[in-house]
Amino acid sequence: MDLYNFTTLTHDIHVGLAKSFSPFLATTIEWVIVGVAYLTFVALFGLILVYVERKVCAAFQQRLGPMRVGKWGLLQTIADFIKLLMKELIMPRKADKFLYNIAPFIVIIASFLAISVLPFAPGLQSLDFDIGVFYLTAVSSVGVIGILLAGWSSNNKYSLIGAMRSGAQILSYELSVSLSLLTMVVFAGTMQFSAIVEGQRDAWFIFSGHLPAVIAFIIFLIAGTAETNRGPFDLAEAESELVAGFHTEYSGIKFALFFLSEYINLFIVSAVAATVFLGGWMPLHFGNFESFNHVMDFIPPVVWFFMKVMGVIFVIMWFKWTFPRLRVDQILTLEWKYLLPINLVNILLMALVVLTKFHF
Amino acid sequence: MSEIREVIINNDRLATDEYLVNMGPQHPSTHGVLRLLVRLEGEKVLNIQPHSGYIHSGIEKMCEAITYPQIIHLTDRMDYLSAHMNNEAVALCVENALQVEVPDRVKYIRTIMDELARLASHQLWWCVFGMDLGALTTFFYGLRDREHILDIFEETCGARMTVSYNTPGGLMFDIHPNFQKRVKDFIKYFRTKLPEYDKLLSGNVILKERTEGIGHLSLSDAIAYGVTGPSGRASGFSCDIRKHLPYSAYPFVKFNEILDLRCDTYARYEVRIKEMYESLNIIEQLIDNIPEGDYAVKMKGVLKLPEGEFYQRVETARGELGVFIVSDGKKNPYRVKFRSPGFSNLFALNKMTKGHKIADLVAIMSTLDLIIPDIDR
Amino acid sequence: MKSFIEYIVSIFKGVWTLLVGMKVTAKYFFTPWNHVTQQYPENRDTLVMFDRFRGEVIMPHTDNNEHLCTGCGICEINCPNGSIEIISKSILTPEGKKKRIIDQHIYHLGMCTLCNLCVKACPTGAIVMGQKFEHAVWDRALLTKVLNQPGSKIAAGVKE
Amino acid sequence: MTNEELQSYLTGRFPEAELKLGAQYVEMTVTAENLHETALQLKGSEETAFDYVFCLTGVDYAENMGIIYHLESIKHRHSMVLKVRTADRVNPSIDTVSDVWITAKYHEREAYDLLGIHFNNHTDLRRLFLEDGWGFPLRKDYVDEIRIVER
Repeated sequence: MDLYNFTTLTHDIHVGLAKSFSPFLATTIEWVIVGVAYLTFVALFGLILVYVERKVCAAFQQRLGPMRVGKWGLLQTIADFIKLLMKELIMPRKADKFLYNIAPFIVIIASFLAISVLPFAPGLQSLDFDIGVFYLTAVSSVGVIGILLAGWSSNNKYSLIGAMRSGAQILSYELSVSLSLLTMVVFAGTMQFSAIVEGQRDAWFIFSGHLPAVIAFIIFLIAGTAETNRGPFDLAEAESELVAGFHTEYSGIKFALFFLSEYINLFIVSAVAATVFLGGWMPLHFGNFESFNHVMDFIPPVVWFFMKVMGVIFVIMWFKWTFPRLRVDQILTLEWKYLLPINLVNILLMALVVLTKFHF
Repeated sequence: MSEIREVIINNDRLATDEYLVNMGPQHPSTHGVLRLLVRLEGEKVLNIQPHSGYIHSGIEKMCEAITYPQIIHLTDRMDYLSAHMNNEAVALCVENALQVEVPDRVKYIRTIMDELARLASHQLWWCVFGMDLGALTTFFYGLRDREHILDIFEETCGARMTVSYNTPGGLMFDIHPNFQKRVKDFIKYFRTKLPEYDKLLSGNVILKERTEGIGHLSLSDAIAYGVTGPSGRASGFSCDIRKHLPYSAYPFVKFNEILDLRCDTYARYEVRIKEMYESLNIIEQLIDNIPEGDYAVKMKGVLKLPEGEFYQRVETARGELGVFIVSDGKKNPYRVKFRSPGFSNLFALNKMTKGHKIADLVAIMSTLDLIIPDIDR
Repeated sequence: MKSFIEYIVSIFKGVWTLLVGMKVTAKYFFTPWNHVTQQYPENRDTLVMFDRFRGEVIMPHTDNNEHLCTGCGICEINCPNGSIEIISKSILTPEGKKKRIIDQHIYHLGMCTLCNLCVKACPTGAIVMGQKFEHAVWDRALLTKVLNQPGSKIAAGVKE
Repeated sequence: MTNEELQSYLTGRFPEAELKLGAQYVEMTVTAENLHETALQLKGSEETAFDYVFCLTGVDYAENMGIIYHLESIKHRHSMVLKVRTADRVNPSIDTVSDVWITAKYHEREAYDLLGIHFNNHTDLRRLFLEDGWGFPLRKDYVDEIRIVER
């Protein structure tokens, strides 16, 4: 297990930098390295996700997906990205210029903030708060401000409707996300992500927490899908109703930022689901199968983490490519009449489980 | 801009919370170039004014300059998904005027083609309906199955959509030797796929929530607005021309007119799904019994209709199509009027959507199954 | 209590219908070899159009550069769009009679709706529908074609 | 009712109208003044109950404009043709029947658009397909030198 621990690596880098430079400079360089690493990761992973999404949806629809650019269309998303970079930035004449320009950055910054607390592997985590879960739910809802601003400043009725829908939707589903995470916090007894992962060394929470954990997981998946504005909850950009919703008037790289942030959010939701419910970077262990467990240990934690994330992403994509979209009032009905009461009961159930020690 | 002013002048002024949105002419849900001037209060639809004519092609005017057999190439392009039925309407109208009786073989083939076209149209409607509701996968499943029908058309008629197959006096060609086998294969194939449609969409709780009780169109309104076809039958309006004024081979087959009394969007959805099963039944009854004979009656080189007025009603995939020919005895018609089903159906939209949400407007419009060239002609 | 049970039942029923739908899409996801995509320019060699497919009007010529067109103009009359123009010329037959034969059979592909009326009306079967469908050209003028090849003549034995 | 029965009934009901039994339908020609009243009676009377207009056609006859209503009764499943001619050809006008049959409202708009027939008392008589000031293309004397190519 310790074979793949990144703590020593990061520690060595820190020590090395501290030796060569003044403490201030060392910290700055560390920041830059971490920032560049995250940027690269996000950009690359966004591109990969777009490609995966296209291939997955093509497979659901009995198609092939992109096949022309590169082998099996592997370079398609890069070509698209270059195209988006080269496109003209068009701004509606009566748009609120400042807000219009700042909106995509707010959305993407919110995504970046949220990504910083995720533990990719032991030691590979930039911010290890003891209130990690709380921090994550707090910053992930900042993105909605960007969406609202984008819809408002575009001076387009479709954008405005999309933004308003998005606001109503994200604000209410924030509740379910938080409550289902809270259920697991009750179970784990900590809000620190690394500690949550450590707590799943013997069994993932979704197994050890049995029924309440499973319910919380399903609710988190549904609410998380809604949080990311993906189908069947893609009301904010419902293309058959609102053309493109809040980003109707955006073009070029600004559109690309919205697009990218959607996929980062998808990653974040899946990563949180993987971390909190599916054991994060912990390998799959079965009680007494020593040899099996040993084999599993040889797969690096990063691979485990990304395998779980991709699994959750696949399920969310599966939702999108199967279901029709909900209507705006139904989306709120689903939240307030179904998810929220179930969630509250579920927390109670989880508290009982924890109190009676009725778990593995 | 002028219309917006008009709304403000004609209707009472817009209240503070109300606003106008132009849906179309370039909007993903209008499937073409239809413009709806929608008056909204928040998400609630208060009033809709349809503006059509963006692809008005003047088919009625063009018909006055061409001969009767040439009309079929224009009717192909009216309601392009029911091209067979449109052509048949013209062909039957001319045949009735000339009192020509076509052989049974022609009648059978025409009916089979009609039902195949109806199936293809309903398949396309199904996939587009799913797409309008946000289920994008239905689009590809529907088109996948439609491809088989289009292949049948292409093999026998030479074209996939603008078939020009029914001509006055019979058919353009005889059926292809492979036709019967292909149709039977298709029926076998599609009978396995149709239940999948039900599993994917019909039973889906989200679809039911989205459609049940939405877009209510009562029977009296359906008759008053002249909403025909599956949309009318979902309101209990027994308007199936195939049943009431049977033409071609419809008198020889047994089939049910699908009626639904729920009057809502889900009823319109289900009527179309059931009609697909019914179409399969009709084809199955006919495909093995195509009688031998000529595929066309020998007509004169120049067709001249006797002086008078001739009307022919057929049931297309969207409803009742009427062809009204006023002839003055020359080789060109004096006046041709097409009573297109989409035209009447469109104007019931305002009645059905009042008080619903924008998303419902899209769903309702989709179940009316509007084809814009059919409205604009 | 009854309504509470209904509430619970409705949740499970709803989720069940969703799962049924997901099963359908999953079935196709895990059988990706059943895809229906045709990769068009790559499959050009194997792409065979149906023999009745109407791609364009052509006038078949024999190896001796002979065609069957008498230049009667019936196709021109039957065309609803005016996409056919017949230019004929008078020649002297070896017997010394004056005879009108086809000079140019001009066909505007850009105006043609491929309705098959000209082919159906042709008394000698001189024009037929071709299966070529790749008609894109850079200049619209290239869509106007002369169907009879230069130097071609009418085949012997065609009834006027 | 069969066509013959319908004809005899209508003859008794509307003595001033001109009735003819065509090949397909009973054709009744009324004067422009009687149109609205006739329409009301055709729809309202229990025996006829023509509640469904399946076609409304405007025709430019050389000397005047004709409007042809194809009516059907859903209750009795019989249909008939109602015809009317306007007095004037250049500025034709006629009473609307859109208050009797709602669907006529839009068919009348189409007739107004393409033939220039003005329907009195119509609540929303705007052009449907063409721009304002286009001209009326289905009139026989319509000329459009740009778009119409004579052969």
